[in-house]
Parts: sequence; C-alpha cells; structure tokens
Amino acid sequence: MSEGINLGETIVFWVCAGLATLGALGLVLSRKAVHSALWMALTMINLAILYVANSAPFLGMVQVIVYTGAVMMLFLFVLMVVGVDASDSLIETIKGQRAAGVLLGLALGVLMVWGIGSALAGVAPAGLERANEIDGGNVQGIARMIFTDYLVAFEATSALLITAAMGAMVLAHRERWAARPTQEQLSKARFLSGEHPGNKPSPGIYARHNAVDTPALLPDGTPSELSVPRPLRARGDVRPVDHADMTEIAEIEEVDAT
Amino acid sequence: MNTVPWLTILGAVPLVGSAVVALLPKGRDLIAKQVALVFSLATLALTIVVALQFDGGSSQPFQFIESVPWIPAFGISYGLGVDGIGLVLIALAATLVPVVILAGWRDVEDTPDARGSVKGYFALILALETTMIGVFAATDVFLFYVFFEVMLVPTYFLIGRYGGPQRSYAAVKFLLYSLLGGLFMLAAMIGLYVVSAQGGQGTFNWFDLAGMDIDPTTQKMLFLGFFFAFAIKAPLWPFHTWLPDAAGAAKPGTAVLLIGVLDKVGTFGMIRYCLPIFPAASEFYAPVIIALALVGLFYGAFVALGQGDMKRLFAYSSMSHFGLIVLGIFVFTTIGQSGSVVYMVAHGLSTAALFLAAGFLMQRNRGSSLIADYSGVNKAAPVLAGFFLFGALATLALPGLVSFIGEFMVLLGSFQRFLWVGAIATLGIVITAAYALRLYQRTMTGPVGPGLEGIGDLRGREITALMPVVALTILLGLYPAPVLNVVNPAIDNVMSSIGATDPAPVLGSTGTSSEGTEQ
Amino acid sequence: MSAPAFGMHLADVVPFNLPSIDYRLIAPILILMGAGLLSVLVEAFIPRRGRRPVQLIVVFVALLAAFAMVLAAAGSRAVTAEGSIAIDGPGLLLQGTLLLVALLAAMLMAERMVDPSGDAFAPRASTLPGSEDERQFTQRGYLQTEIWPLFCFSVSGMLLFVVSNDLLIMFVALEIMSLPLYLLAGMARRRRLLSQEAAMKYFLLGALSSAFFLYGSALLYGFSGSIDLPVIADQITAKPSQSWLLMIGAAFVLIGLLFKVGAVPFHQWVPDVYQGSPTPVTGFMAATVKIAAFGALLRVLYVALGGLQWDWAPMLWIIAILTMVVGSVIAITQTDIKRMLAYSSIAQAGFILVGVVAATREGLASALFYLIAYAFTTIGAFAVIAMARDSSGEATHLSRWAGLGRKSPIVATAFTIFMLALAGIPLTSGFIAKFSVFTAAIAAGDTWLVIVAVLASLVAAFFYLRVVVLMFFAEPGPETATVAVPSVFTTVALAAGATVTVVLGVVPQPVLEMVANADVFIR
Amino acid sequence: MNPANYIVLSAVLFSIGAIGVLVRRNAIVVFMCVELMLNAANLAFVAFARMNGNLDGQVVAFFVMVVAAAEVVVGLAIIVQIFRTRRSASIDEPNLLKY
Amino acid sequence: MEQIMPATGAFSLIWVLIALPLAGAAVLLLGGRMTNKWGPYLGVLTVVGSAALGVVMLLQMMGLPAEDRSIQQVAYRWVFADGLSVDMAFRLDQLSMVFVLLITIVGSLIHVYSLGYMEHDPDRRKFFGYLNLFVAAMLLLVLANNYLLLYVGWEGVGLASYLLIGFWQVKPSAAAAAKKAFIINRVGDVGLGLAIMVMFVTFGSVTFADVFGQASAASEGTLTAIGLLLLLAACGKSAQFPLQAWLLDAMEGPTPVSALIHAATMVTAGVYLIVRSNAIFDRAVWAATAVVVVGLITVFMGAIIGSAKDDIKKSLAGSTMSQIGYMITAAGLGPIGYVFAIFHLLTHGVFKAGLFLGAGSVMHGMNDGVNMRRYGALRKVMVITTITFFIGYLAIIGIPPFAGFWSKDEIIHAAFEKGPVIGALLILGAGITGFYMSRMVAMTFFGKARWEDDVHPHESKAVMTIPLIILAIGSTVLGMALLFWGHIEEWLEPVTGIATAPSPLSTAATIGISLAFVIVGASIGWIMYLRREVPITAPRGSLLTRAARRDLYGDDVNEVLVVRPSYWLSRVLVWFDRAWVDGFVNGIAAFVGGFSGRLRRYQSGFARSYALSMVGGAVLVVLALLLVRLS
Repeated sequence: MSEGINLGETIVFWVCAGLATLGALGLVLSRKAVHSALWMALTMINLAILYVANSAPFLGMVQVIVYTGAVMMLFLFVLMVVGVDASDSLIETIKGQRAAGVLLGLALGVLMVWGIGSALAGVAPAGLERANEIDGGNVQGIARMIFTDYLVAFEATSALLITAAMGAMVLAHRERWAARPTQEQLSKARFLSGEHPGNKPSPGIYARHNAVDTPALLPDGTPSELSVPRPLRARGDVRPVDHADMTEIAEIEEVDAT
Repeated sequence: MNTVPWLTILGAVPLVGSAVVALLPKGRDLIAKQVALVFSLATLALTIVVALQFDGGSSQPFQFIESVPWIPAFGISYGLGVDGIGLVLIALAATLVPVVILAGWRDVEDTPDARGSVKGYFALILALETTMIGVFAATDVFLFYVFFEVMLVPTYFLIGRYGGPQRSYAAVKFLLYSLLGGLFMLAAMIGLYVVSAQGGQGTFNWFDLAGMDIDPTTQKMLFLGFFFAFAIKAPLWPFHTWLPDAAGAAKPGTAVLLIGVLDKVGTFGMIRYCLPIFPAASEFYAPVIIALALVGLFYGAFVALGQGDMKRLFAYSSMSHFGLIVLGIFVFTTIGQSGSVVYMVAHGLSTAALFLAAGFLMQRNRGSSLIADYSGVNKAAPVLAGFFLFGALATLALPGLVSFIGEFMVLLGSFQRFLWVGAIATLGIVITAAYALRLYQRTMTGPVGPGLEGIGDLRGREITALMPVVALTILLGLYPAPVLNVVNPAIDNVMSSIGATDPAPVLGSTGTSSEGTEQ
Repeated sequence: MSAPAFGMHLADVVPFNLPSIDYRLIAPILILMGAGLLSVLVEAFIPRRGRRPVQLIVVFVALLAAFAMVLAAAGSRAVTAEGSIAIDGPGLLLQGTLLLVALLAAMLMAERMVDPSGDAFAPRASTLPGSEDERQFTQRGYLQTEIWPLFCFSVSGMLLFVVSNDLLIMFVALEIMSLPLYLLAGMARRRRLLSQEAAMKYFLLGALSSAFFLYGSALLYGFSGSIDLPVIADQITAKPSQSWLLMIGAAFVLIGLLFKVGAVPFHQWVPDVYQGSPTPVTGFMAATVKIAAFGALLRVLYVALGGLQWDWAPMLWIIAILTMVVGSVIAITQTDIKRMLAYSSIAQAGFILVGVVAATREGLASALFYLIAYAFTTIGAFAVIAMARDSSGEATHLSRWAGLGRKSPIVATAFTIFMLALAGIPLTSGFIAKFSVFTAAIAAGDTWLVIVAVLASLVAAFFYLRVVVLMFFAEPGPETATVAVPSVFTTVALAAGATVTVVLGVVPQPVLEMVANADVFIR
Repeated sequence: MNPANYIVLSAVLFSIGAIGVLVRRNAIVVFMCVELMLNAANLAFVAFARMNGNLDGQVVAFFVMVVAAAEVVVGLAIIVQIFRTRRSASIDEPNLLKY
Repeated sequence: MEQIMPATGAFSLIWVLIALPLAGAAVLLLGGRMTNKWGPYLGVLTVVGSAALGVVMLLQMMGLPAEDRSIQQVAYRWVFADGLSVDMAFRLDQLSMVFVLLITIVGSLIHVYSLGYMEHDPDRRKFFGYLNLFVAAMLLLVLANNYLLLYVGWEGVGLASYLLIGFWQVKPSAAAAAKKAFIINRVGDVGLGLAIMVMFVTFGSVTFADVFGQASAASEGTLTAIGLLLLLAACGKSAQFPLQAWLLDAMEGPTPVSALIHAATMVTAGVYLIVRSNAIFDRAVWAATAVVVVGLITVFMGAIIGSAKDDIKKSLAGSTMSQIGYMITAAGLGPIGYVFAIFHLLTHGVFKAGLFLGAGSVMHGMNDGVNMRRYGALRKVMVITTITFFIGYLAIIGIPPFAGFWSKDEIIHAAFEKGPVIGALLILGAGITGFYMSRMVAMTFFGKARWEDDVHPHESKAVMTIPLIILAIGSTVLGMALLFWGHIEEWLEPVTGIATAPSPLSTAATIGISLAFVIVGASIGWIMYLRREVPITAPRGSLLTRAARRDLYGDDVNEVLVVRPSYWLSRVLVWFDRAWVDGFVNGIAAFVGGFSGRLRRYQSGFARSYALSMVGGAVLVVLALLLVRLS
C-alpha cells in the first residue's frame, strides 16, 4: 500500500459522502424544483471536497466554480424563468412507472455496488504523487496532458461550446422582425389612433353586484361605459345604473360626510 | 465454342424492348403494343436460332456458356449456359410471351379499373421475359437467385396493378410468400457458399458446386432451404395458397406467364439445383417429397373439382399437375425426370390455351370468372368453346397431345421406381378428366345463359394468339423428339450427378430371366 | 505538496513536447470544424440576405475539401494525436461515406422550393408556434441560417467519432455530433410542437445515454488504468481478473453506443425523433448517425473489447434479434411514413448487428458495406418524403401516398427503388448488403441468427411493399399528396441516392473491394 | 478505509440519479438528475485516477465538466423553448409523438 | 417369335390409312365456315379413300404367305428416354386388317348415311369432322404396333365418342352423357395405362412383338396383373360390367354415331385389346377366367336392360352390351374363342350398324321420337327400313343363315368346349336376345300405329336407305362368306394361335338347343307385344323390369360409391383449403399484425417510459454479460 488512507480522509469521506448522498436524495425527493436544485448544489460541493481529498485540488476548484457556480446558477436561472413555484404533484401519472423506476434503479445500484465492491475489494490506490511530480504539480500535470495528449479533445470542445452558445441563441433569443418603436413613436401612435389616449376609468365600485360590470360615474354623474371591460361590453353585460341606487348612494355619502 | 454471347443477347432483347416501350410518349398505346410484339417476336426468333445451334448429341450438356466475373469478392460470376432443360424452358417462355402480348392486346383498355398504363403493362411483360430467360440460363447460383427474386417485381406489378378486385391482396401475398421461400434459399445459398469456401475461395459457380462433396448433414440443411423456395414456387402442397389468389386476381395473360413459366422455376430449380448439388439429401427427403407430391396431386384435383371460380380452378389444377412434375423429379428415374421436363413444357402450353381462352370468355362477360355465370357458350361462341375444350383436353393430358407424353412418362418413371406410387398417381387422371370436363360442361354446354347470347365469337387476333399454342401442343404430342432430343442428355447428366440408376426391366433385354414380378 | 505552482523558472519546467499530430490525417475533421467557425462568423458579419448563399458555399466547399482530404489519406494506417485518433481503413471509409451522405443531406437542408414559404426550418426557432412573430418572420422570408454552423459541427463530430481511439475523444465527439442534432431536431418549420417534443426527448434520452457511456468509460478506466482503446484491449488480455469492473464498464459503454445505433431496448427515441424532426434533418440523422455510431461501436467492440468477444457476442445476439424483430414488427402497423422509416431504421440496425456479431473481418466488412448502402438509400427516401406535400406541409400520413405512383410516376419509382433496397430485393444495394452480412454471419456459425434475420426481413418486406402497394395499386384521390417540384438540390440528392442504390446492387465489386481492404481496425 | 468506497459512492449517486430520471416529471429536475449521473462518473474518474496513479482520470473529469456545461446550455435552451410553447416544464406533457 | 415384315408395296401407305381421315378432320374442324358446303363430302371421301386403300392392302396381304402377313411400318421414334423407346409405328396383320376393313367400310356407309341424316343440322361440318376424327383414331388403335400408340387411339376414339355423344350440347342431358362416357372410359384407361407400365417394367418394352415374345418368360402373377388391367380397360371401352353405365346414356348422340361408335366399332375395341393380347391371357388363367365372368355378367345385364327399355336406341344399346358380352366371353375362352370373338365382332358390327341405322331411319321419320310405345305399324310407311331392319333382326337373334347365327353359334359352341355352364348361360342369353329383339320389331313395325299427332312417318331418302340395304346384304351373307369363303379361322390363326377345332357332334346339339331357345324367346316377344295392345304409357312392370329400366341401378351404384363421395370430398377439401391451409397462412399474418399493434402500445410517448426501458435494458445487458462470464 503505497499510500494509505488516513483517518482524516476517512472522516471527511464519510461526512461528505453522507451529505452528497443526502443531497442526491433531496434532489430526487423534493417536490419543488428549486429545492431540488439546492440539494443538488449541496451534493456538488461535497463532491468538490471529495475531489480535493482524492488529490484533485484543481478539479475540486473547477467543480465549485464551473458546476456549482455556473451550471447550477444556470439551472436556477431557468427555474426562475419557468417559475419558482413549479412543483411536481405526488400522483404518478404513468402506471407502474414509479415502482418500476425505483426497482430498476435499485437493481442497477445493487448490481453496480456489489460488482464494483467485489472487484475492488483489497485494492490499494497507487496514489498520484509520482504522476504529479512529473510536471511538478497537479495543475501542471493536468495542463500538460490537456495540451499534449488530449489536445484534440481540447480543441474539439471549442466546437461544443460554440454549439452551445449557438443553440441557446437560436432557441432562446427572441429576434424582432421590426425595429423596436421608440417612446415617441408609441405616444404618437396612441394619440393618432383617435381613441381615448389616457387611462380608462376603472369600473364603478358598488359592491352590491359583480363590480366590474358596473360602469363608473363621471363627475357629472353620468355612467361611463368605457370603464367596463371590453368583453363584458361586447356581451352586453353592462349593468344599467339605477337612479334609485344613485340617490341611495348619495344619501350614504351624505351620511358619511356628516 | 461459341464466341457470340447468345444468351446475353437473348436476355437483352426483351429488356431493351421493355425500356423502349416504357420510354414511349404517353398515349401512343398502339405503337407500344406493336413495339412490344415486335420485340417479343424477335426474342422468339433468336430463341429459335439458339435452339437450332444447340447440339443435342454433344457430350457437353451445357452449351452457349458465358462466364464473366461479376462480384469476385464472393466468387460470383455472370455465368450463363443452357442444357436441354434450360433450353426448352427458355423456348417455352419465348413462345408464350408473344402469345400473351397478342392475347392481352386490349387487356388494359378492357379493364375499367386498371391502375396502370398500357405501355407499362407491356413493358413489364417484356421485363419479365428477360428475368425468365435469365433464371433458366444462369449457371451461377447467385445469378440464378438474383433473377429468381427480381422476377417477382414485374410479376408483382402485373398482378397488383392490372389485376382484378383482389389484386392488391393477391399481389402482396404472392410476393411475401415467394420472398419467404427466396429468403430461406438465400440463407441456404450462403451456407452453400460458406461450405464451398472451406477449401479456399468460395464460389457460386454451379459447375463447381455440383461437383462438390458436401457432408450429408450439411446437405440436408441446405437442401431444405433451396427446396422450400422451390416448393413454394412450384407450388407443392401445402405451400400453395398464394397461387389461387394470385391466379384469380391476375389478368389471364399474367396468369399464363405466372403458372406457365414462373412456377416452372420451382420445378426447374429442383432438378437443376436440389438434385445435383445435394444428392444425398435429395435421396433422404425423396419419400417425404413424393408423399407431398402425391397429396398435392389429388388435393389439387379434388379442390379443382369443387371450385366455382374458373381461374382458381385452373390454379388448383396446376397445383395438381405440379405434384405430378415434382413426383417425376424425385423418383430418380430417367423416364420420370424427362417426363417432368416435357410436362413442364406441356403444362405451360395447356395452361396458356385454357387460361387465354377462358380470358377471352371472361372479357366478354364483364370479367366474371364464376362458372355459375356461364352456360351454353358453345352455342354463342363455338370457336371460343372449341379452344376452351382443347385447353381442357390438353389439361387432362389427352393422348396425342404433348401433355400426355409428359404425364405418361412421369407415371411410368414413378411406377418403375415405386410401383404403388405410380399406380396411385395414375388414378389421378380420372379426377383430372372429371374436373376438366365438368368445367366444360358447366360453362359451354346446355342452353345459352342469360346475357351471353350476343357475346360474339373469337376475333382474328385472338385466334392468332391461340393457334401457336394449339399447334405446338399437337405437334409436340405427335413428334416430341425436338424436346426429348435435348432434354434426355441433360437428364442423363442429372441422373449421373446424383448417382441414380434406372431400375432394369424384370426380364432384362434378353428375355431369358423368368424370375421376379412386379411385386 | 511542495512544488510552487507559480513563478517557476522556465528552465525548471519539464520539457514540453509538442504533441505529435498528423494534421493531414485529421484535416477532414478540422476542415469541418473550421467551416463551422467560419459560418458562425458569416452569421455575425454577413447581412441577412447574403447569408444563405455564403453559408451554402462554405458548407459545400468544406464537405468537398474534407472529402478530398479523406481521399488523399486513403490507405493510411496511423494512430495520431498522441493516441487519440486512429486513422485506418474502416475509419477513412466511414469518414468518406459520412461526407458524401452529409453532402446529400446538406442539399436536402438547402432545399427551399418544395415549401412555398421557405426551407424546412422554422424562420426563427425561438418564436412561439402560431404567434404573430412566427407569421411575420415567415412572411418576410426569414431563414434560420444558423443551421449551417450546427450542421458543420455535427458532421465534424461524426468524423471524429469514427476515428476516435480513446474513450474521452469518443465522448467529446459523441457530444459534438449530438448537441447540434438535438437543436436541429427542434427547428422544423411545420408541426413545431412535434418538432420541439422530438428535440426534448432526443436530448433527455441522449443525455441519459451519455451518462451511461461516461460511467462505463470510468469503469473501464478503473479497470485498465487508461482510456485508450488499445491499452484497454491489452489490459483485458493481461489481467483476466477484476472482471466485474470490466463487464459493467463494457456494458455501459455499449449501452451508450447502442442507443445511438437505435438498438432495442434503447430504441424508443428513434420513432419519435424521426417523426418530429424536420425531414432533411431526419434524413441526415438516419443516415449519418447510424454510420457514425456503428463506426464507434465497431471500434470499441473490435479494438477495445476484442478479447471479450465470447462475453458480448451472446448479448449482442439477443439484442440483434430483438432489434430486427421489434423494428420490423412494429413498423407494419405504422401509418406515418417517417415513423415507419424510423422503425425500419431500427430493423436495419438489427441486420447490421448481425454482421457485427460475427466478429470477423468479413463481419466488419459486411457491416461497413451495409452502412454505406443503407445511408444512401435512406437519404434518398427522405428526399422523396420531403417532396410529397399537401397544403399543411409534408404529407407524411400513409393514406396521402395512395395513388402517388399514378400522379408522379418518376418520384414514385425512385421511392420504390429505395423501398425494394431496404427490403433487400436483388439488383439493389440493400440486397448485396444483406447478402454480405448474412454470409459473414453464417461463416461465423451464426446460422440461427440468420434464420431469424430472414424471417424479420420477410416481415420488413411487408411494410416496405405496403408503401409500394399504396403508391401504385391505389387510385389517386383528392387526398393524395402532390409531389412538389424541387430545386436542383433535392433532385441531385434524390438522383444520387437512387443511383448509388442501383449501382451498388448491380456492380458492387468496387465497393466490396473497398470494404474488404478496410476490414481491420488499427490498434 | 477502502478507496473503493469512493467508487461505491459514485455508483450510489449514479443509481439515485437514474431513479430520479425515471420518477421525476419536471424536465429541469430530470435534467439535474442526469447531471448528477455525470457527476457520479466524474467522481469515479477522479477516484480511479488516484487508484491507478495517473492523471488521465482527472483530465477526463475536467473535460466532462466542460462538456456538461455545454450540454446544460443546450438542454436548458430546449426546455425553455418547450416551456414557452406549452407553459409547462413537465416532461410528460409533450406526448404527441407516440405509438 | 413371330416374323415381322417391313412395309412394302401398298403397305408403305399404312400411315395414309390414318392420315387420310385425320386430314379430313383437320380440314373440317379448322377450316371454319368456308368448308360448310363441301366439307361433309370431303369427310365421306377420305373415309371411302381409306376403305379403298384397305381393300387394296387386303388384296396384297392375301397374296402373301400366311407367315409373312404381319407388316410393320416405323414412321419415327416417338417417345424415348434412356431405357424407353416407343416408335410411331404401325402394324398391319391379319387381325388389324379385318378391323381396318370393318372400320372403313362400315364407316363409309355411315358417313354416306349421315349425309342424309344430318342434312339439316347447322353444325354438320363439325359432325363429319368428328366422325373423321373417330375413324382416324380407331384406325390408329388397331394399327398401332405398340400399346402406347394403341393408347393414343384408345383415348382418341374416346374423345371422338365424347364429342359426338355431346354433339347436341344444348341438351344438358347430352353434355352430361358425354362427360360421363369420357370419365368412365378414363377409369378403364387407368387400367390400360397401368398395364402398359407393368409391361414396361417387366419387359422393358411396350411393343406387341416384344411383349408377346417375352410373355412366356414372365411370371404368371405379372401376366395375371397385366391381364386384369387390360380387362379393366376393355370393360371401360366396351361397356362391360362394372363400367357399363355410360353406354346407355351415350345414345344421346346422333344415331349414326350410335351405329358407328357405340355399336359397330369403338365399343368392340375391348374385344380387340383382349384378342390382341392373347399371348398374355393364354398364360394367365385367372385373368382369362375373369374375362369370361365379366363377359357373362354383361351378356345378361345388357339383355335384361334391352328387354325393358322403351327407347329404341337404348334397347339397342343394351343389346350391344349383351352382344359384346358374348365377344368378351369368347375372348376369355382362350385360343378356341379368339377367332369367334372377332368373327362375332365383325358380323355384329355389320348387323348392329344396320339395326341402328334402321332405328335412325325410323326416328328420322318420327320427328326424332325414340319411344317405341309411340311407334307401331311402321312397316306400312317404311318398307325398305322395315325389311333391312328385319334382316338385321334375324341376324342378331341368330337365325340361320344370317350372319349372327354363324358367329354366335360358334361362340356358344366354343363355350361348351370350355365348360357346360358357360355354354348354357350363353344359350339362355341367346333366348333373351330373341325376346327383346322380337319385342322391338313388333313394337316398331307391327301392331297398331300409336303415333303422336303431328308425326308423319315416311321412308328416308336414298342416301340413307342405300347404306341400309348394303348393310342388310352384309348381315345376310357376311357370316357365311367369312366362314366358308374367307376361312376366318385360318386367316386369324397366325395372330390368335391355333384353335382346337370343336367337335362336330356337339355342334349339331348346340345349334339345336340354342335355336330352340331363340325361337322360344322370340315367340314370347312376338306374343307379348303383338297379341296385346301396347300401352302408350309403360305399365309399372315387375321388379326386374323396373330395375332394368333404371339400367339395373348402375348409375345409382356409381352415384353412391363414387360420385357422392367425390363430391363430398371435394367440398370438404375446398373448405379445408380455405379454412385451414389458407387460414393458417393468413392467421400468421394476422398474428404478426396483432402482435405489432400490441407492441407499438409500448411506445407510449412518455420520455420517462423510454428512459425506463433504457435502464431496464442496461440492467439486462449487465446481467447478460455477467451471466455469460459466470456460466
């Protein structure tokens, strides 16, 4: 055993492993998507710690910056767009999907854990000291490999990134088919249309009926149909103003006033 | 040796004709027909030229051999060559195509719901002729298979586009059934190739394959693949159900080519491929096949007896006859096999006579093929009835017609090998007579049926189309030597390749032995 | 950890050896990537009106140049880019095929005559279906020319995929190939809901399969200590123990690849995606992804896992059978032609797997031939589908094809040729392909597999011929689709597809020789 | 402690991710589960790198992060597009393509 | 081994004998309407030509020594394969010579007669064509030098018979009768075909010369088999029990046809076949015995049927059956019978042709009515017919010196040589012959006229009566001529073998007894049908009479044993083919379709379901790999 695993790492592992698993379970079990995302972030951070514990400090950093920082932010951002409150209902709509999914997932997990566990039982890590030494450090080592052995892959990822940018733009960017009208143009248009340029009066509020169908009264006491929403007007659902009501209201007002 | 690639030319002529017809501008129907007829006649003329050059007495069973590497990667060559069997079947095809073209002159116009154009019909027939020539002339198993399968395509269109009400169903059934067989044959063919490749470069060359020594277990497997395809094609009981549907839906001309020539590919394949390449397996399976053939013979005949539809009746009758042909092949006697080949030709001719005559009749009565729709046609159209009767007589193998020679030789050959098989098969001739004459009696005799009074007799074109068939049936019946002269050496070759010998007469030629009887 | 990372003197640095990369050999990939970059620039700097022609020039020139480079590299056998890339017979052959097929697919994508309102792509994919924006963009004749850089990148990913020699580059290539396709799938001009749904399904399932591939790679790496395919192979022979890591790793990697191939039970994305995507993209995908995925699958199986042949062969046997049977059987009850061809492509994948299972040189050669034959036939078939239209766009429902043979005999005949080829009727490429695959399988002793394949072929023949029946045996009615008169693009693609289909069926020898000369992977 | 525990942990995470993909209906959550599976793979790579004593695993993990980032962008773009059309991020809802 | 001479002189034209009528038939049948006018005459001419040629050949043959009279002419190799070689070859020997003459001469007479009889038929061209075809086929039958070629003639005459029975096809009964005749004949043909096969398998050849030459070497079992099969063939063609049912129906054909084919020539082909194959029957005792039994049964069946029928032609047909029964019986007796079988065949051919033509003449005058109960007293209006018919009557019942007497007597006589039972039965048969023939003559020509209202009987034209007269003359003298002048026994001896001469003493006795029986039978007939008024509607009659009217239930037996079972079998098979064979195929298609429909439901459209199947697949793939490794 060229590099034993010391107690510290063991503790770190168990703590972080527990938290990471917790995060993963939280991701799967939270009803709200936002909660899921936060659980996910927990897992990622713990994974970053585990990377560091596994002599991959550079990756640990990248994990925090790129994944937790950028990717998760993107997720959250989109979640905001989609709606923070979006949550799954608890009722599974596809028959047998949940049971089968859990069962198969567990079967897969058992197979993997059992298989890997038995395959790796008693295997000692070779350690990365020698590998890191060649280039004088972890980062240098990774850098050298990226720019030599994996240069083509590195170059190729550029295509990937451009594609991603392109895709985001194509699908999400709303182009305009005409120049955006300026404030001036808008106001001119509003007045030139010949319609009522200002705010329309809000409906009269006499809480004795479905209030929006009640026209507001202009200062002169005449009701203004414009104050009733257009659909109601079109349907002819405008409540006629009853003059008995008017006087009644006037009386009330008077009483209030006194 | 020949330097002129006769067989290629022979196959190319109708193909060119097909292309020419297809490329004619729309609406020039008459020209299309004439061009098609000219090309088919040219093919016939070329066939005669080839046949005249064929040396029946030569020690070389295969002649006009051509061989050009085609797909060397798989040892495939473009190999052509004919022995007597191939030659007579090519001649049969070349004869029937002009007949069918002439007979089908107005097939498309006279069918109100036809889906295709006139020129398409004739182009397809010519294209079919090319594949028919190719399939009989191929000496490369792969090439044979290619023709075997490609042949389905024009037939499929001929049935599906120009046939009767059930055409679509029938065409698909025909194609799928044939493909099923073809695919099994493909697997077996590949197996054969792989076996041949065990000693170096594999080959599809028939001559090499026929000379190969394959171990019996493998033979039995591969044989089944080939035989299955041929049994469907022929069709042997119980793989026959596509035939009544296809024949029932097809135009008479198409049906003639289908039953008269195409189905012969099955029996031809048995004699050309199954026997010489898999002698041990052939021997092993012979009892089963003979049993199936016998069942088919009687089954087909009895079902024909109970049929109410003429075209289906012909199909079942053909099935019965195919039973006989297969029987002749698998009794492994020279006489039986020669008889089978003769019967293939005879059956092609008799089918043509009967089907075309029936077709002319149906055309005169709104295409109905129901026997019940006819009565007393003899009175209204005596010439038509005469040809119809001739066809029926050819079907029942009246002595003096070529079908008799084939039938009798098959029966004799069977009897020679297996007494009871031959004896039982012979009983079939009674049922054949029963259904053939029943058909004639129901349709042609008695008082003239309603709506049939004014149907009009055959016209010149129709008679011209039928006459060659009738003449050949009679001439070859009285003088079959042109066929036998070329077929017999080929059959001797087949017999020696399977290592079979004919049973000697009980008394021998000297007549000294008094021992033994037929028991 | 003592070595300071920064401020080191230059002399202290371990000599940095420039990686040895034979740029001549990877030129096709670079050309396509370069073309992709260039067309991004075109998007940025060329005014909208001029973009399409310039993009087309860039793409076609790039494809042809790349093809020329592939030709120039013909016969090379080299591992380059520090072991990442293996240029060898199968790789070059598949690259060449990919480029040619991509060229035809590009022509289909460039077509804008058959649809009166433009090409097959949404004028702006970001607009809401049915919105005023969409209507306006359509009216103004906007075209989403961003498809071209995506196309270029995707092709470059495929080119890389088939020659990748380690699992990382394979993964990266897989993603380069797939990401643009996910996007392209969602950009149809008509039936955009379907298109978007296709994109999402394709993407999510594709990502899932990538995860499997990646985890498998990790396990293989854990087993062998390397992600180089040849090293993995060496390790397999060197240490037969620890088989669990190897087995699960191999299984997961294969799952990732079988997904792309469309093998059962990883096939379910295929019908939905094929149906929903814009038809030129479907054609492109159907033809090229199959080639690329099989190229990678073959390389992994033959190079890395060659020593495990006895382990994976039975599994692939079963998958091949399932794939052939399920694909063929489900296809017979389909009513949408694109969906039917999707199931057909599943079935065809099964047939190719028959050749793959053989695990012999003949098996490899036959699979290569099959891929070539299949790709050209498929692209041709989709060209026809793109042309059959009615007022609402493409008429993909089979009932619309009834009587097409009478209405447009030439196009219907071409489609018939494709159907016959897919059904494996002689004198078409499909037959020779099936023939060589079956030959390889029987030679390898997989007779029963071939018999199953034969039965599946029969079932498959039924649905291929059903289309022919519809086109030719039925009367055209008011419902019958009209075949739009295409521009030279589609015409050329269609003609090329048909020509290759027939030529490969009649004189297959040259191509057979090519595949026979390319039947060994470099290790 | 056995270094294999890292791998076991990664397998557990991978399985949880897989279950998540199967049982969650929100497309974004499903996608996050896929990301979890990728992360699990990364963990395995890193742990294996240490066990094998070479840096390849770490490099791969690095690339995976890059790729994953790109994938996330594309995926989210697609999801957003669908959301805008259907006002729903449910993965079950786009269900026009079937049978 | 017999000696076979090459064909020289007139014999080189043997083929012309056949070709001439055949050409006539071809011209008539193919020539179409343009031959309507002169066609019938051409038909007559060709047959007369053949007859003339036959006479020339007879003369040439008579000039040859007896052992050189077997002439063979080989035209070409006909059917051949390895081990099989059958020539298109003809053999003219004494036996075929007499047949040639019978066929051509009687044929000529009937042709001439038909000119008158068919005068008004619109299709008479075809009629003559068929008749010519018949003559050609019949000549081929008797001239063939091998069994296979004989088979061609054998079915050829069957075809002609079919065509002519069904000549008036508009009548469904005629068409049915024709079909029935052909099919029953086919059953016989199976026998002939199988016989040929056994011969080939045994002797390696089917020529008469080879078969007969080697017959002594073959086992008796083989020969018995061949003999029985040939008997089956003979039964079919000659309407012998159990294949007799067609002959009565065959009377649907025009009367000249009945005379030529169903009385004089074709139906006797069975006798020819047995006599021709005497080398086989001589060595197959059981087969020969079977022949005798069949012959005897038919003698009585025919006679009984003939006694009960009111249809003049059917009655004559019954008589024909019966008379051929005599011939067959004789042929079964062995060498002593062959000659007399042929002898009776010749005389019968002449007088029965005369009788039929007479009947035809009567029908001609009676508007084609055939019911004897509506005849009567025709002697007054049809003198020539009456006289010629009466001569035929005397000939058939065997009154000396008319032709029938000599031949029938010889047969009875030979039968006694073989066994008294056979002889006694034949004498009984002769008595019945006397009865029914007397009945016929009495009902037709004597008694009161019972004509239907619109019938105006008259004598036929000369073209019809002249053949009647010639045949009557033949019926009178032929017996004596052949016996005393032609020495038919010696003439046929090289072919049939040496007949042991019957003892003269028994001759006298048998003549006496048989004459006595004939006279008794005839008297009963005369008394029953002349003394009493003949009722116009037939009385119910005895059980036997009713059975005889129904042809002794021959048709019913066929119906129950053959027709119905075949019908049901074909129905069942048609159903089986549709429901099971085709149903199986379509069932597979339906199954695949249904399977497809079910399978595609799994493509639910939910991405998560797809993912589920992927993960499931992953588990399975891992398991599969592990299992393979573990196992």
